Amino acid sequence: MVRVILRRLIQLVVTLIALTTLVFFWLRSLPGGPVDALLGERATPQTRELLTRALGYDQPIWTQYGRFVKNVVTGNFGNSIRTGEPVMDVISRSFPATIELAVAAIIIAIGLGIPLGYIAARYRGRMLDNATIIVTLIGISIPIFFLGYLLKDLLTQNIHIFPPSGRITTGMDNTDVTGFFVLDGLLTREFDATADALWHLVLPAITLATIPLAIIIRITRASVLDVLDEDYIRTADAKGLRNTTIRKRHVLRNALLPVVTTIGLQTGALLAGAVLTEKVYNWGGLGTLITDSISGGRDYPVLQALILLAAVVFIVVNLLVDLSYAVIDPRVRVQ
Amino acid sequence: MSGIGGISTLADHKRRRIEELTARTSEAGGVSLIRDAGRRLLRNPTAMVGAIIILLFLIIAIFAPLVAPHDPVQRFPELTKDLTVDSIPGATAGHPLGSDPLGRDFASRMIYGARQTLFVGVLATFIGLLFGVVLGAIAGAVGGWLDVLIMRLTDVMLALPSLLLAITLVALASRSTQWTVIIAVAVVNVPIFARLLRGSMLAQRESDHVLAARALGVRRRDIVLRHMLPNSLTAVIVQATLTFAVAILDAAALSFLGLGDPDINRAEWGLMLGVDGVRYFEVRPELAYLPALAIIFVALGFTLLGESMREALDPKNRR
Amino acid sequence: MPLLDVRDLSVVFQRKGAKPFTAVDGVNFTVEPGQTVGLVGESGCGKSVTSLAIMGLLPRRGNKVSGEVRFEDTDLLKLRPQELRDRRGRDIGMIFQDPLSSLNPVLPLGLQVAEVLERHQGRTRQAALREARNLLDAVGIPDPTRRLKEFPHQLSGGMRQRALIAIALACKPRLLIADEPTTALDVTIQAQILTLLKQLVEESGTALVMITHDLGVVAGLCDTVNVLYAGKVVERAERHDLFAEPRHPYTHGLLQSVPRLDVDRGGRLHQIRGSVSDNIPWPEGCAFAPRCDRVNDACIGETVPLEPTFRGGALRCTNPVPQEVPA
Amino acid sequence: MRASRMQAKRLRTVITAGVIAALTIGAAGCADSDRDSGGDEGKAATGGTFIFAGAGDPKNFDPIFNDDGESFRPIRQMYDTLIEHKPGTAELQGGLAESWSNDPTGKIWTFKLRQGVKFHDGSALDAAAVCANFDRWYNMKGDAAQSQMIYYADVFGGFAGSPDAVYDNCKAQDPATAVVTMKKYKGAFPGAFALTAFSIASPTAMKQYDADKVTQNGDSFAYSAFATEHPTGTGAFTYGGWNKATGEITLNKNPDYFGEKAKVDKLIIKVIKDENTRKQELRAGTVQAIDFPAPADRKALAGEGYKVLDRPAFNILYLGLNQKNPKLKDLRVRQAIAYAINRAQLVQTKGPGGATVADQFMPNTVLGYAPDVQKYDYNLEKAKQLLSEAGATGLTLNFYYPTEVSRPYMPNPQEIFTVLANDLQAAGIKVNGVPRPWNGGFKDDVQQFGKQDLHILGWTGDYNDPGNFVGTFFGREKAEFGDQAMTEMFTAIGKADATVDQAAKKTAWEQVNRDLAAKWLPAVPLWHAPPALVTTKNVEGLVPSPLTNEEFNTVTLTK
Repeated sequence: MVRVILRRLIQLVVTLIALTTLVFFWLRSLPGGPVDALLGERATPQTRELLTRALGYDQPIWTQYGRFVKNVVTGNFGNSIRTGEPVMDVISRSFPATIELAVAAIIIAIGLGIPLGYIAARYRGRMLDNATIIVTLIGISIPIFFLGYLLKDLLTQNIHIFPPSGRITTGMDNTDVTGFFVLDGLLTREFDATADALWHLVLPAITLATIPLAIIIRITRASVLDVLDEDYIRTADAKGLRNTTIRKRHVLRNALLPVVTTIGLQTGALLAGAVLTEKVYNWGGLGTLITDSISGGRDYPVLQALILLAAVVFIVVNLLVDLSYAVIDPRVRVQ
Repeated sequence: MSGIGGISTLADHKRRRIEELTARTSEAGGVSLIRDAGRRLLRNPTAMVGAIIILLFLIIAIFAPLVAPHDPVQRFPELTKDLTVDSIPGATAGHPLGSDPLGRDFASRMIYGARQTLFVGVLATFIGLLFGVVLGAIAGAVGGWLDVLIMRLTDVMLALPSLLLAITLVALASRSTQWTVIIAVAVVNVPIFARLLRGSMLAQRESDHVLAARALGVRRRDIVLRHMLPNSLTAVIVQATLTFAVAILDAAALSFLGLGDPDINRAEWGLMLGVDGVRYFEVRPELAYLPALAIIFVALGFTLLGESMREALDPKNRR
Repeated sequence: MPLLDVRDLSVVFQRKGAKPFTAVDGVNFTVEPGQTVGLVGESGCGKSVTSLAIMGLLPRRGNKVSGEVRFEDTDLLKLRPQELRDRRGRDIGMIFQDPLSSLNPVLPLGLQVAEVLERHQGRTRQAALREARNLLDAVGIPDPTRRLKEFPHQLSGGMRQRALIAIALACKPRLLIADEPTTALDVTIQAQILTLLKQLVEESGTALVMITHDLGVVAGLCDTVNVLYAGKVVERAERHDLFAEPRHPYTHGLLQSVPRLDVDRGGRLHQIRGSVSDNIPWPEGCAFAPRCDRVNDACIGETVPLEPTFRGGALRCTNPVPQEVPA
Repeated sequence: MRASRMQAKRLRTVITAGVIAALTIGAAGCADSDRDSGGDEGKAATGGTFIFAGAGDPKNFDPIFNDDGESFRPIRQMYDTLIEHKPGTAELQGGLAESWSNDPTGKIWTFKLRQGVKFHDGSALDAAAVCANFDRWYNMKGDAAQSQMIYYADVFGGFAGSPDAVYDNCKAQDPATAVVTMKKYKGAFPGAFALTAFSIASPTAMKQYDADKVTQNGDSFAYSAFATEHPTGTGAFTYGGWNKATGEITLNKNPDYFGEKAKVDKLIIKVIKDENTRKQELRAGTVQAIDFPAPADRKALAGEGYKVLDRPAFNILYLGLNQKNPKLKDLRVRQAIAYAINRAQLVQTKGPGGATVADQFMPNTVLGYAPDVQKYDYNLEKAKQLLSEAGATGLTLNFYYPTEVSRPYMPNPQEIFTVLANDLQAAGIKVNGVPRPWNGGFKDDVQQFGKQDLHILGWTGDYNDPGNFVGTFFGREKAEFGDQAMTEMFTAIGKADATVDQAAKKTAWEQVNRDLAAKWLPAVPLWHAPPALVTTKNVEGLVPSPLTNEEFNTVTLTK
């Protein structure tokens, strides 16, 4: 395992170097850019010059690249163009929001997906099974931003059950410890804050969970069906084991292998889904940050950092999946 | 384990899934499989439902000018007459679905929408397929360092979640046009197709009829073109069917993020839903509901067909 | 009275879309305590299905099982699933063809053996594992204590089959059904496994139903042999009689097709025309007729009954292979 | 609605119960709550918390380093300017200066300061403090800092040492009298003294948190502690904090404000970028007022009993005609375009509620507005005729329009473009639409390089002066309109801007507007669109400002 981890780390470094360079030069080649973004309609040509000089865009590209690399190495990605604060602050602020959302979604997706998938498989070909399949197919075919939009309109406008947006009620003035509002509430014993945060979490989490849920259901179902025709299940039957034992020990355990992989893949997809969900629910996370950094004024410093972050997250998730895989599948473990 | 030290094992898992799918759909290869796969498809109701939906969609798309009552971009005085930014006239004589936010005939736009959506979906899929297949074929047929290189490339691409990659590409494009969107969505699929084709070509390489052909001293080029490619393509076709659905959904998502096709004259369902549909949801919900339903149906159609094709081609299900 | 008494057992597959197919068609045979009985036939003759039917392992849906399977005095087919579970693995053990796929890849060997003991003897995990160790030892797996923690893919084919045997015999069942236990193994290993089986059943006085297509196996092991063809028993005889004087043309053909060192060396090896899958143009009558070189009009038309032979065997043929007149 | 919110509350308590249960496990080591008295939703006639939903993040809170409305909104509440605008108008009235006067040359400005005004840090506002501000701006060091002083550069021409710098010096005659001397007269004054960017900040605080420290980092700038954590002015509200995670800027009532003290105890400015979400939060009752409602929602909200407050239109949307294109150099072609556009219909179908057709480049509230300019009412025939006269039939034009942006004067550029293009096509002009992201190339291509033939753009006025409109657009050579010396136009505008006498100034500008419409036509004015505010029923005393700088000290929350 150590070797695997090491290899991942090396990969990580290589990817990052490649990406940074690529992104840096690409962004510099685009029209508009920081100068344009920093100046409002009122900028005079003189100000433009000042700014170009101030940002060192008058210097040769290689000097700029050198400076950029020097900063990045020291963990400094510059300041956001939109808000002027250090990129690292912006990101470390948005990160917990997205994680909170993603975790909630994954919990829903796994918590419902595996049981439902298993049940569907057990009642293969019956009404229940077919129903599940149709629903999951629709779940995959619906544009989730629209789903979110409908949920929001229905449950926050027509019937005011849930809050329309954000992570916590305005003016709640909760104490920020970790940036995970639910957690913070518990740590600081501000239980109303926790409840409120959970409350805001419901709709976005459901929206974000839709696709992974549908996929996990389908995979679980398929793989349970595969396992059920396996010889070792027949053996287990021949042993006269109790049904429950067979299901828990023999069927589920094996059926989960492909599901774990899928979950891994889906966590990746969650990042993408988050972009849409967060826009719908004005959720101050990475997703919003990405959209804002693009449409809200080509905030290249932030974009650069985000692209790198995406790569890092993704590779880390891989690692976790591999580890979890090794835990449940002995065949991988020994290799 | 990630073959030749891949960029990420999730990519590997994706890859593994793709390759095992390939193995299933193409190992037995050969006409016989395809024939009785076809037979099984015809017996499979879900497949038929999918096929019917797609057929309907194609008909509307192709014959849009005949079906549609009006030109989709023309503004009609009778509609603009009582059109304001906060009220959009509904059904009137000659305009069964009433107006869109610019006084154009909504019905016609829905119908032409099929055409544009087909256009986007097909191109995005096809471009992805084309590059994917070429890369995959080279990797699979030539092998060696070229193979390694291409596979590393696809690894990197698989490392980013698809929509995220598309968003980034659009953001990094110097100008935004319909093509930016199409290409962004297409690029996402290149690695998948490449993997797919390569995988199945490798499977082919070991398969009996190829070995036989080689034993008979058939030229390598002919083996690749006559024997390996045709059989491998079945897998690719299945994937393409599924990709189409994803493509139109991604296009819609981009429009919603304001990164889609900027020309709102173009009647494309994703665009109509992502821009007008959302903006005028409270003024006239149909502007959102109809395109959304259309998208869901078409996506559903392609998914249904694709999934059942995959199942049908899966030798495990042969009896 | 017999330990196992199978009376006109029939299994009909009813898959939707396809027409019903009778895999097992009125099979009768008995197994005395401690006796070893063989079920022999080409693949597809229904021998495996028979064994699964006896164990009640055929999926409920799509299969119609009729007849009686008397184990001691209870008809297994009449038992409720739960009661059947209580007997499986305790009274009847079973060994399967492919040892790799028949063992759960993600569970350590120890647990897979122990769970039977926990289930039927209500032992604790520790106790069960201790016993499991002894069992593995008994079936000749070296260094059993280590093996307990290992996984199937870490064992050789032979080891796995031994492990399966250990599982099947864990609760000292009175009947053991072995379905082609050696087919998946190398010839060298086959012999070891067979001797092991033989030795074990003799020690524990367990009755054994040996299902195989390999007459060699039968010759080495079985007291009585049932030859199956197209879901029917076509000939039953003591091992010696069967090998000395096969009566049914099919049996005869099978024996002929076994390469033999002693007789007609250099001569061509006899083979039976066609294959089982040849479907039968007539509804009634002998299913082997199309391939039979002794076929006559009587074979076709009405059903051929299974008639007892004077040597205590049974035969289903209108025109059997003649036997030398006893001198 | 109430009922359902009760319901929500109940459900919440259920969850809380669950959470507390879950807590018994993990509540061992805990950080302590450092919050003041939780989320109080005071609904008294006075006091309570007023939550206002803005549309974007502010950059920082140092007035001089900002140029956008979202940053100015909180700054407005914390600072004051020497001269202010009468609430709800663009007319001037005393601010920190009770009165002001200028000599006939318009170069020397004398401000009589209000007595006993204190900054939030307790230091006194006197002539010295005022001059300290003027000098600080003029002597600002470093490209980084200077490049962020957009308004200063625009109004005061330049910094210490620059030849075209307008500012000369500031003298504190006595503690109550500040005299600012300019090198030359500028029409911008006195209006420009009311710009939020030129708010007066506490010199002591600025020194303490070295306000001038703007450092370049990567592709942007880092601002001083003064700008980010310790903004110190004289305003009706004091800085309470900016929670970036939730996008909440908290301001507290300033009990010893010299003017009308704030009625509410607390003002929260909540950043909600999506217009649809702002509306939904308003409905949910979690905010009491929202800025820039989607034009499409106005009617619905009004119908539901919310107060839709229209700001008097103080902006302009125009269709730019780039004379770099020889065809467009021909006045007849430009006029043809003007005739071809059905502005009445544009305003009716796509104009935000209250929008009006524009026939010149400034709203009628601004000095120098000429009622009798040439109007160019929709006339397709005339358009075609003019085109053929000019021999410009079958003309093809590149029409640049922005994407990824929404401005008060331009809520939905794509739709506006589509409508205009449609009209031009009808007149036989082929339009080749070129979409460009607002910050991803549009401003560069249009204002820097003038790549376009046509484009749409607009402007919101900063203060009541024609120079701030017409001057900014057409006062000098700009790539936007074809980079060439339109000498006649420039000189005319220059002269009008330099006129000190108000009456003469008025006539001069009126003539400029007539000529702009009839002779020069560098662009076609399209509409004035009043940006709206929406509040809940119980919000009283919020006066919409044409300059979109409302002050919230007058706001009360009734039951």
